[in-house]
Amino acid sequence: MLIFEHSRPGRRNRSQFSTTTAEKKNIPQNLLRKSPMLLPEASEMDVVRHYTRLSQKNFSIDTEFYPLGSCTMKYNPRACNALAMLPQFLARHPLAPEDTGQGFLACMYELQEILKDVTGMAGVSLTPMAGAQGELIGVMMIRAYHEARGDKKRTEIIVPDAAHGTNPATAVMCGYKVVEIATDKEGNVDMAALKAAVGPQTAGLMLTNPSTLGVFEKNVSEMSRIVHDAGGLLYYDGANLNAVLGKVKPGDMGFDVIHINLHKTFSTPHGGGGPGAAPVGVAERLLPYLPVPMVAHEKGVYRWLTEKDVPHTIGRLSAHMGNAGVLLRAYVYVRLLGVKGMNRVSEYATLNANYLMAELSKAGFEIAFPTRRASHEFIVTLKDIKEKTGVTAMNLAKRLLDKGYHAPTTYFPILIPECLLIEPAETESKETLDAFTAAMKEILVEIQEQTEMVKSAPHDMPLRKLDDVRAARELDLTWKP
Amino acid sequence: MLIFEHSRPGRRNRSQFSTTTAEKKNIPQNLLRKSPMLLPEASEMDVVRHYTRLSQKNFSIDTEFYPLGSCTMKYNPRACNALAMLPQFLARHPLAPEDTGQGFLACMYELQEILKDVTGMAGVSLTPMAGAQGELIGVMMIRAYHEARGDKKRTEIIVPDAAHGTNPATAVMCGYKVVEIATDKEGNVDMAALKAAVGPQTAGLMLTNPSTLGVFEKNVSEMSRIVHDAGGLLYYDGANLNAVLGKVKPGDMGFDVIHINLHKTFSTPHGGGGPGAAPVGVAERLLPYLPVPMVAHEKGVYRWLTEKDVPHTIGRLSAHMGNAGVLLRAYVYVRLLGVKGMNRVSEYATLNANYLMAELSKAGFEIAFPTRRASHEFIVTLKDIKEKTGVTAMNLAKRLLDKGYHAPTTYFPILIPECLLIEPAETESKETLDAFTAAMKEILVEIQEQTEMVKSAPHDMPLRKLDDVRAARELDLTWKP
Amino acid sequence: MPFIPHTEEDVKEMLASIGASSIEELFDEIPSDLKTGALTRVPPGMSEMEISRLMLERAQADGFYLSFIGAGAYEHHIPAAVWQITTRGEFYSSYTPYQAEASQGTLQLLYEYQTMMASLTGMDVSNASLYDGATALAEAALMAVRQHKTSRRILVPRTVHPVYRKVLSAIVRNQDIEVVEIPFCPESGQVLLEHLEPFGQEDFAALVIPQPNFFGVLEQVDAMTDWAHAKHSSVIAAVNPMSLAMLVPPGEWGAQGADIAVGEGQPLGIPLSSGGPYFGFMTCKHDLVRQMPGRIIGRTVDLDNKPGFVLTLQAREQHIRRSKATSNICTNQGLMVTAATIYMSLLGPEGLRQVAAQSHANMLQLAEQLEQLPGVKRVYSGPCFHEVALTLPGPVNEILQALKEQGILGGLNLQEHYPELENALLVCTTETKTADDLNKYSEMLGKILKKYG
Amino acid sequence: MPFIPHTEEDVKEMLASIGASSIEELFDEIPSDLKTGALTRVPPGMSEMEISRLMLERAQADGFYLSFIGAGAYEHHIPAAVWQITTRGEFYSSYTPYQAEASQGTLQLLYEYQTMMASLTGMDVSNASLYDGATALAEAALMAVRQHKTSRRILVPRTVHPVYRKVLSAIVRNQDIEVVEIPFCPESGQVLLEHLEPFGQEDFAALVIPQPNFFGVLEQVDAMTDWAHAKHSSVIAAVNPMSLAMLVPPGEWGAQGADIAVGEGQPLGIPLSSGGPYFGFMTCKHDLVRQMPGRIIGRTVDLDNKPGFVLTLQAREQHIRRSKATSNICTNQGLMVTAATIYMSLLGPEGLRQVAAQSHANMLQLAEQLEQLPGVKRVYSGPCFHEVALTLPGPVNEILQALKEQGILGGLNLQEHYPELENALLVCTTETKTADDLNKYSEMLGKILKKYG
Repeated sequence: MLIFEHSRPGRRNRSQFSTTTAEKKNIPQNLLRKSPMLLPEASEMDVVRHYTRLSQKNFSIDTEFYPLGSCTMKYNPRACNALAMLPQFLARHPLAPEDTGQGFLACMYELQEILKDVTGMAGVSLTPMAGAQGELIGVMMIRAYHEARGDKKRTEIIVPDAAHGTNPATAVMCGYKVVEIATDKEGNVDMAALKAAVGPQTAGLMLTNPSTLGVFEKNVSEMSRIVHDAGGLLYYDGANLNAVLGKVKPGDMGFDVIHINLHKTFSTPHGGGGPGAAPVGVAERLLPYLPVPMVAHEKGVYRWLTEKDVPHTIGRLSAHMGNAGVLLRAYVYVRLLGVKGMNRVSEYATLNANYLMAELSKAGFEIAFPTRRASHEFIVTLKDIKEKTGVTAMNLAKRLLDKGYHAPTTYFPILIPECLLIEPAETESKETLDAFTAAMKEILVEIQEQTEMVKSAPHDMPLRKLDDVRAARELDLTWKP
Repeated sequence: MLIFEHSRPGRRNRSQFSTTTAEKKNIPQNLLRKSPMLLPEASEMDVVRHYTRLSQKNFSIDTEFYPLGSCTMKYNPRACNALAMLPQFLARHPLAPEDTGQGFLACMYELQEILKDVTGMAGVSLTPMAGAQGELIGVMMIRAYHEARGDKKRTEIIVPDAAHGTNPATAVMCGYKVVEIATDKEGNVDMAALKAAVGPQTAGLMLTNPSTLGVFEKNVSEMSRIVHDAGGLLYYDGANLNAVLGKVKPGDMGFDVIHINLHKTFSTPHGGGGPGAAPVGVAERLLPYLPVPMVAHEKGVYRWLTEKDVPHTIGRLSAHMGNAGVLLRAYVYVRLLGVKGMNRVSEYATLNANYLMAELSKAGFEIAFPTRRASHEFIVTLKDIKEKTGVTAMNLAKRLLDKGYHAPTTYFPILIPECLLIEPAETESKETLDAFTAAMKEILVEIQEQTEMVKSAPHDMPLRKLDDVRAARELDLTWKP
Repeated sequence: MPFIPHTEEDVKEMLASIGASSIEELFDEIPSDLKTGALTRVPPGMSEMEISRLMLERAQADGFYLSFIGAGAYEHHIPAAVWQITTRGEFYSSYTPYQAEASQGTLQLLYEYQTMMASLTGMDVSNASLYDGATALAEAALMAVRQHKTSRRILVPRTVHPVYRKVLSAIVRNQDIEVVEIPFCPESGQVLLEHLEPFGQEDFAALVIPQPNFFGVLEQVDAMTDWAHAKHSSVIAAVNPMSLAMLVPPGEWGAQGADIAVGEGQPLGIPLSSGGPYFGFMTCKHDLVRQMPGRIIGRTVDLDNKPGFVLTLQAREQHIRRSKATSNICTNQGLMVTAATIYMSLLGPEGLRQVAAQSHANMLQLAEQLEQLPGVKRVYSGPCFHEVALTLPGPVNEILQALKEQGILGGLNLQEHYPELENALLVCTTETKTADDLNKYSEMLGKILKKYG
Repeated sequence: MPFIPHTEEDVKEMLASIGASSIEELFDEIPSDLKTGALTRVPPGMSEMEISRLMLERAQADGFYLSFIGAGAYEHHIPAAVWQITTRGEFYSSYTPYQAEASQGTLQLLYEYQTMMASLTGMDVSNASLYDGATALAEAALMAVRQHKTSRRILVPRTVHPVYRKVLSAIVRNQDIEVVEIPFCPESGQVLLEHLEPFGQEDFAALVIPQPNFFGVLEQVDAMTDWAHAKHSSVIAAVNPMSLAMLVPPGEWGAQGADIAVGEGQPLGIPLSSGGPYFGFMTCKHDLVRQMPGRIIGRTVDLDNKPGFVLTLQAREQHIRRSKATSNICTNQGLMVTAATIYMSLLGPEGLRQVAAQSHANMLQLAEQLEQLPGVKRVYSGPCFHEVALTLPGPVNEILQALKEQGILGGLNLQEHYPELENALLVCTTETKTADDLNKYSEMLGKILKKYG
């Protein structure tokens, strides 16, 4: 039932209504709205009941295990939420004077410093509002760098074929041509392909390390040398930073620019698909181009850095300073973890991934890169199973829902057929991993013994499999009364 | 799965642990605990996940219609919760000086005044922590009154047979003998029985009006005369105040003392069974006996009234001043409703009850008192149905759960066989009442066509019918590892 | 109409179904002379926006203080998860779990709570909570009297919380139960056997033993328990549950253990909130379970033999037994117990031990610092948990006032309850106090006391 | 270990299964010269208690003010239910609803949101949100350029929010899109046709029309829309959604309506929070839907023909189309949209109308009061919604400083963005301001201005 179906003309939620009548009005008649608004007329209780019930139809970290590869679905500490929502923080206007926000600015400044330290970068701007915007800003800085040097021939960005789709999409948004390079059978970037692709036209290379294949690019230092020697810059996609937090600094691997998905590594909530936050960090040579605002600390006072302080900045990429409330949550999280906690994140994320990989392998699942260590994630391929039974990765994913587990990431990275990208994250216990393995084993048996049942999963969810094709063909994007 | 089953020895939830070690200790060895504590060793996420999932196994006002007679399950406004939990209110120590709590005390004082007004009483104390404690305090004041007058022969409290079980239990706790009087076939107290019961031994009469039979005691003024003439006092059980809020003041009906269930009429949350709050109000002659503390307002300053101010007080009935946070919620509620809202509560509660009674009657259900107006609740009896089909009120109640409705109150009041006491409350919409009626009709058909299915309900809940008898016989009250 | 969903059309249709011409007509059975006139002291309604602002302003006016007041209500850190989960609608707005199949969330949680409290106190069984610590003590006294066939006397040391004693007296007074006060040792702040002996000549139903007592001092619980048991009486332990992470639980006192343990559950995750809602807990030995008031949850099975939870032993309760019930109580403090159960789960045994240990250590540290101030000394020699009584060199109220002006609530003036204790202050520290806080207190007090030097 | 559940025994068993001797060994594929040394600027971990106190102290230091600042972020009352429901774990901690069967809560809510926003703006379809208002404007510009085959010029009046214009330029710059600034009438504060004409000689992809504009002034949207359409260009409306409860929606501007509407969703239930997270909304005409960036939810059926919701038109998105995607965006601001949807449901059409009307009336009232002060006058003659630009008789920053000392944030100094506007202040009132607030402001300003009299 939609909220609109709880609506009745003339129903009023009076406690939200003014107790006085607005008496003044001075707007030309032709500018006044005459048409109705299709908003529900419902009682407060009906609204509360409707959305409380709706919420119960969601899987979430607070209710289920979510082994979604590349998404780092870890526990979102409740303290981060509570403290970011202290009334004074919520009430503060973004344009309020700096001296009325020293508490808030102190948190932002310290977060900048901490992120510089863990990434090994010279500067950080907290502005980007999501991973994809972090990428956009990162590549914009690469472009600004080349342009500032009058180096206008650099028109290409190199991207491995295993990369997130955002990498090529971002490069194009920045006006670059995308050159994809292949992956070798061990899951590393093909070095010959890289060498062949690099040249004076190369603006930069975008790399995720550990890669989306769940393995560490061992040749990263050599890659860095090759690209830098050709005059290009190195972009670090921080999607998998959780795997190496405190272990390796992207700056030490030779990267010039990085974005950090706070909603992954720093455990800010995914919120059903946002808001995220993705600060960018840069090496020395890109410092002049960082987006404003940033926070400075001078003589005990925190203040915004603006275009006046950073004259070569690529500018502003949000109306204010990005997703401040998300940044506050990340700040609380890093302070809770502290310096030792940084390391533990990657250690236990890696332990969980390698353990689950070992257990699933023993259970009979095919691991995509069996000779490699898993990073914080790894890939299972159902290529063989599909050939023999017709059961796809998506079928298995849907069957997992029936068993109370969110599905792993399916069909990404696209170069591994029928793949499941599995990332347990460090906050899950051995018992949960064991129970998940048991469920996977059950499905393996079901695939043999009840093939059609598995193919038509899910069966125990509020709805059965939904018709995506019809959704795209017969577009129904808004409710009509 | 119990929380203890998520526990593993040595698992630690470090963010809740001190970062320093307590170094001093000075307690004799023989007083130090050596035995382990059976508390879970679980991660924060496991705890959050466990209790979030548990919560989803509850029915609640925020998710279901709850037509529980005599319980007044109305919507609990979320603003009441938010404002009672403002950080300063939560942090305030009960023994903090009065001048650090003027904001809080102002709310308490105003609540006292408002309750005096709506009950027509001369004084109110907010102390009682639940309806049953309100009753206890009320009867204690009656006793104190008679004792102060040296009137020691009054040893009996009169209670109608339809009364809540707390009434007789309370009278006994106060050292009284209970005299039950009968109800006539129209649902009124049998006046002859009352007259016969009243005498010089009568300390008082406890009455709920409208009664638990869902009808207004028309003869209340005469009852008042009879009891008062005999030297007894009149106690008003405020359980059903919602039915007459703003319409009739208990003081005007002649009552000397009243308790008000704030968790009913004033919509503080039931919380899975408490905390409640039940301020007591008294007529002039009982003022000296009100329990302390109360709040006074003198020269712009709020202060506590203590034993010094109220020397004849029956004393203190809680360690501080009762359920302050519940009182704050009720305060916010009455301010939201305001003077007009008081009246509307009883009007729409009564409208909903009479409408639902009419609809269920049309649907074929037998109404216990068909010639009477419903108050805010009414009784359906399944006596006939049981005789014909064996289906009981409890069977129907359980079957309603399957259909997404909480069951009405069953088997109370006990004098109506196979009864359902139904109270829709004013916050439910006509659509919800119509949907409930439709569900009741469906069950009526099911009773005829699928009798055994109805008898073995519920079928669609997380568990089937639970074995109460085994629970009481093979007591299992704590988990053992 | 706030919270009322009816449209004009709804009202019309509903009245038509009823066969009434107006809502007012539905009240036609109420004699017209009883109808209320105008309400004169209820203000007009406010919007949520307006009341929010008013409440925010009042909360702001009340402000925050650095508080060292304890005396039965204690400031502990409450993990953010506790109340975010507790106030979920499914817990917050649900009713008493009479319909077990629709209430397994609350019922299972209460069963877990009972398990935790029984273990914490070292007893066999627990109820699902009572109103607060003070009324729990009174209920325990009634319970002991029901159990003891011959005596209606209860021995209560003066070291028990003074307000608890008042509440106890107020409640049992009407049942002809005699509360006998036991004195204590003015040096150690404890009840010694010599104080008990004179009262043991006559039969008594129970002895109440506070641990720690109102002065924060630890009683000699083993000796007291054995003494009472030797007299064939029950022992009622009145304990701070947080202290039990550190102290021998009542179930292990003396040779046989206490019979009933009660106390204030507030330290387990409940905010101070000007005094409530808190919750009282009660645990007891197995053979007393049918005398226990309040709700009790039991584990059982459903028709498919799957485990589940129900309210049990309801035959003790007022809605079944009416005038023969064990008590008139018909609620527990469900939502508070929800919070406490989540709190105990989040802290676990080690977390609770740390809170207790840090609270205790802070008390020792602060006492040490304050005792270095001229004229400040401990009132009692007995060992303390996290509260300590101190004698000051001047009038307590005046000194507290001066501290308050510095943002410090320095403690409770003991003379309010013990007239003989002149210039005595009860000071509490929990784990929330940092070294800086303790220093701030001792420095400020030092400055203030100069005046009395 | 905060948030890590592993016991020592777990670790041993897990390593044994893996066949590794230590956790460190699992990092053996990382060249040792890359391993990080000590982190020097990450402080030691804090307990939740410690960080809670630190954050509380910082929040207290920041305090509360009576604020009249608007300029793109607006203080409205947010019903308590909004965030109590939004922060339920099932919304707060869920992922993007790729697994539709396990995400019907979020998906249905987003479908409801799309319906509300399309109706509010008078357009056909809506996406599920973008980052914020500024980036939504930039995405709309890119969309218009994709649609318009021949021109890469976008006309943007200077009355559009200055920071939005900066963001727009920063984003489109690298795609060879030209942003052309349109001047405005210094008397009325509006863009008049005479300002547009000179820029209409050459082809352009779209004209951006703000409503209300940055000065709070209402633009002549019908004429502007028709003018742009006559030039075969798109119209991008940049609107305050709250104002649409009062103003003609973009879908009805001129003869054909705007083609795309975007704006900042913050006024719909999102706290100010120092600037974020907010959300950008975007709605458009049906024929543009496949050009629209961001997530879109569609209604469909399941195998049993029961209605349900899925992410649809994913063929536009980067995870499918990679370098050929309509945008690189792969998130929306899901949680903010959750709040906004609940907000709009709680207020309903009448509630939203009241908020808008009261905000507007307060602005008129305040302007009237302030204009009575010597030297204070409106900068522009055009009609306003809930913001107004005023000229003061002295330097704005100095006056704002004086107001701040009285607890009032008086508005935004317009000269920061418009150098020609000396001594001009942008003042905003929403429904949160009472008559007392307005009086306080005008009285205080009156006192302060005496100095400049």
